[in-house]
Amino acid sequence: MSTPRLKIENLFCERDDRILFDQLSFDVNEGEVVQIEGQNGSGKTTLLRILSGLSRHYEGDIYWQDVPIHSCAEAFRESLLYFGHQPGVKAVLTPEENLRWFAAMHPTIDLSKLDYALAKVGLTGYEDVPCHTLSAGQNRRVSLARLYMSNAPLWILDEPFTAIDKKGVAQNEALIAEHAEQGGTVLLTTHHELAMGDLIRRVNLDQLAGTS
Amino acid sequence: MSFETFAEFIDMGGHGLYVWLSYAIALVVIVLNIVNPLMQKRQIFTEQARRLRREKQAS
Amino acid sequence: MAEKKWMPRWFYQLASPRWCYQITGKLLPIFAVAALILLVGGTAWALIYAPADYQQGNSFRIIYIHVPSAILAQSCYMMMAVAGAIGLIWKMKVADMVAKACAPIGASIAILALATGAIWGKPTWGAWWVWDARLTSMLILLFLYLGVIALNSAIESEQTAAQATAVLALVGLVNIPIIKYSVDWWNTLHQPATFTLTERPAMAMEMWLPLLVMVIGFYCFFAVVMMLRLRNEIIQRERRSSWVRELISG
Amino acid sequence: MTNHPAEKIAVRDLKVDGPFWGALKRDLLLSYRRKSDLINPLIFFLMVATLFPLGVSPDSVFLAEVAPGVVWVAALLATLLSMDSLFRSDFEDGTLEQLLLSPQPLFMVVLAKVLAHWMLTGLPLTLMAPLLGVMLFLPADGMSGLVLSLLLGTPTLSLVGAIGAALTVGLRKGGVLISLLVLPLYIPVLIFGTASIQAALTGLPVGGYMAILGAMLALGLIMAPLAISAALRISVSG
Repeated sequence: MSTPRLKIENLFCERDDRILFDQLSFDVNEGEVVQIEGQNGSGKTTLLRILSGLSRHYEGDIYWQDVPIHSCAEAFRESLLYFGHQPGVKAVLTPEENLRWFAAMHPTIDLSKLDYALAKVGLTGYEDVPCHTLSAGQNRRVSLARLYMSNAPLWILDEPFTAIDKKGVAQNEALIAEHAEQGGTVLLTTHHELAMGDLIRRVNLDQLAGTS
Repeated sequence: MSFETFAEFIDMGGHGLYVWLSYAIALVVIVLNIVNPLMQKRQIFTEQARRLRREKQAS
Repeated sequence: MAEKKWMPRWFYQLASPRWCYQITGKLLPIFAVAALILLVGGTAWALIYAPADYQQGNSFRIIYIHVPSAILAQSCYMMMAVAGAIGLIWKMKVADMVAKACAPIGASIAILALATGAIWGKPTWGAWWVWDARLTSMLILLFLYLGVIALNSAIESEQTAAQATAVLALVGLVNIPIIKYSVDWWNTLHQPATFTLTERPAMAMEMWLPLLVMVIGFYCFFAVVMMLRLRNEIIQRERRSSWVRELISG
Repeated sequence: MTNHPAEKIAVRDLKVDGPFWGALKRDLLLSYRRKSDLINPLIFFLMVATLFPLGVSPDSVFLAEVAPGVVWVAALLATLLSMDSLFRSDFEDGTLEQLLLSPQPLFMVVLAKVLAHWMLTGLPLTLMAPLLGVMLFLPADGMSGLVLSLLLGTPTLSLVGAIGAALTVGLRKGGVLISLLVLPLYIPVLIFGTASIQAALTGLPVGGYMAILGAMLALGLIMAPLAISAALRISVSG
């Protein structure tokens, strides 16, 4: 068996006097889509922030292709695309300018797919409009356009479908499935019922918290 | 011994106010520095003891 | 973790809050007695037996408070920054706690140094406050302390607060020599060289010895207060561990 | 994923910027779109300088004497005023997270952001300083010293201030706190900045002062981005 892409071992995290998870261990392999489940406040976002390397308030080990992520930080960030609570879109810039900046910061973003990505998220014709004139959903679409341009193997998506309509959700699900088929890895949280069915593996934080 | 009488000692050659004021402030700072953590300790202990009792009742 | 392997054994133990609590419990009385003896003895020596200065008379006796507190305030900042750095690099909880305990002590000692400096200035210079280089540097040091304390209390998460203040303390540590140099230089530019409070050719032995006793006494006092605060901090942060629970209920 | 319209790509230049240039360009563009951010520190600078004749004395001899100090203190406060927004809006809309997750060296990106900040505050302040000098009756001999010292000193102010901004970016009431953290660290720059103007006024050589200001800037360029990067990671992690 090959080594898992992302290996989480004995993760422990507490916040505000509350243990969010203890002895949390799981592997994520190539071609897998893992959905993190749990009630509000169960630590889904915290877990994704820890796994992306943003938050370092944890104990335990996280390995990226068998190397601890803190000792291969740059290589790990190069393989990662993170979609957080805030879309990370500058309101006074246009969608195109925002995506250009992303491409400058993240070499895995393929800028030549810019028009294709904007068309896919339904923003053709809005390239030159400042983002503050767009709706909340459209702003999130600007951020989602990154997925269509990304060559990063690991996607960590925190509530990617918030404020996105049904058609958009279906499209993005298809994109996630395609990414997994091509050997990518996806970790996500969402309140939507996903249609992908058996493709998804679920990790439930509520059950895990109960075992400690 | 630098002083002949006690009054001289208090007077400090006319600089009594300054010398004694300095030493008094030093004493205050030292005492406060010791009293403050001790009070804090008492507070932490009572608080935690109360919490433990509450947890015991709850379980 | 592999990166800790080259550390000596005491380093691991120091990293354990429980061990730290126990060892400070043993050391505390020793330092407390030492501080008491040195400070009481040193004060008596300074006030009664040390000779008066031929220039400044008896107001010179303030030096036995002013100089030790000034030295201690500076050392305390250094200790805070170094402890913060250790906490930042090796994620050692106890080092974070030491750094946090240092700030209020250092600030109060800096205030003491400033107050005694000002009081001493009145008979020496005829004014409560003079923009003397040393006093100004001490005032800026106090500002640095206040910044650290303000930042620490503004951040809610203990871990983030410890790391952020460690960075600030380190930045301050790099800056202290620059500040000191620039203030010294500024002082010589703006004031004709008046005689400073503490710089003198050579101090007579009978004046110098009590000063040494007081300096050591102040360090012992610092150790005592430091340990008191550190122990509080340990209890506070380890409140959910079983040994603290036993300690409190027992 | 290859079915994108190829003809459209030919129209646009899709060259990817490097991290330094990309970050610099974006921050300049952002300020260009929100011009008030650009002008407010300058107005503040002007107002503070106006307060001194009103508050103390309009006497030209007195003003000439305090002018170096007043201009420098005003420049320092104006820089400080603009510091809070350096990382805050990025933090609020999530772009700071994306920045920290970038594989690009954070050192360069941070340096670019500080450079952009300086180009938009420090540089205009420096260019505006002679106007204040005239208002405060600063003799013409001092002007070159004024402009040169500000030119070398304000980048250091931006660099050091950015450390404070990075440390307080996650806090709601960061503004006042920054001043508390950063002002003591500004003192050496203030001392040598004003001293160089005094020297220029009295006809003494200013080379030494400029060398010291330059040395402080060099030290800041090396050390500050490290501290800013560390502080940003800590603040976002919290």
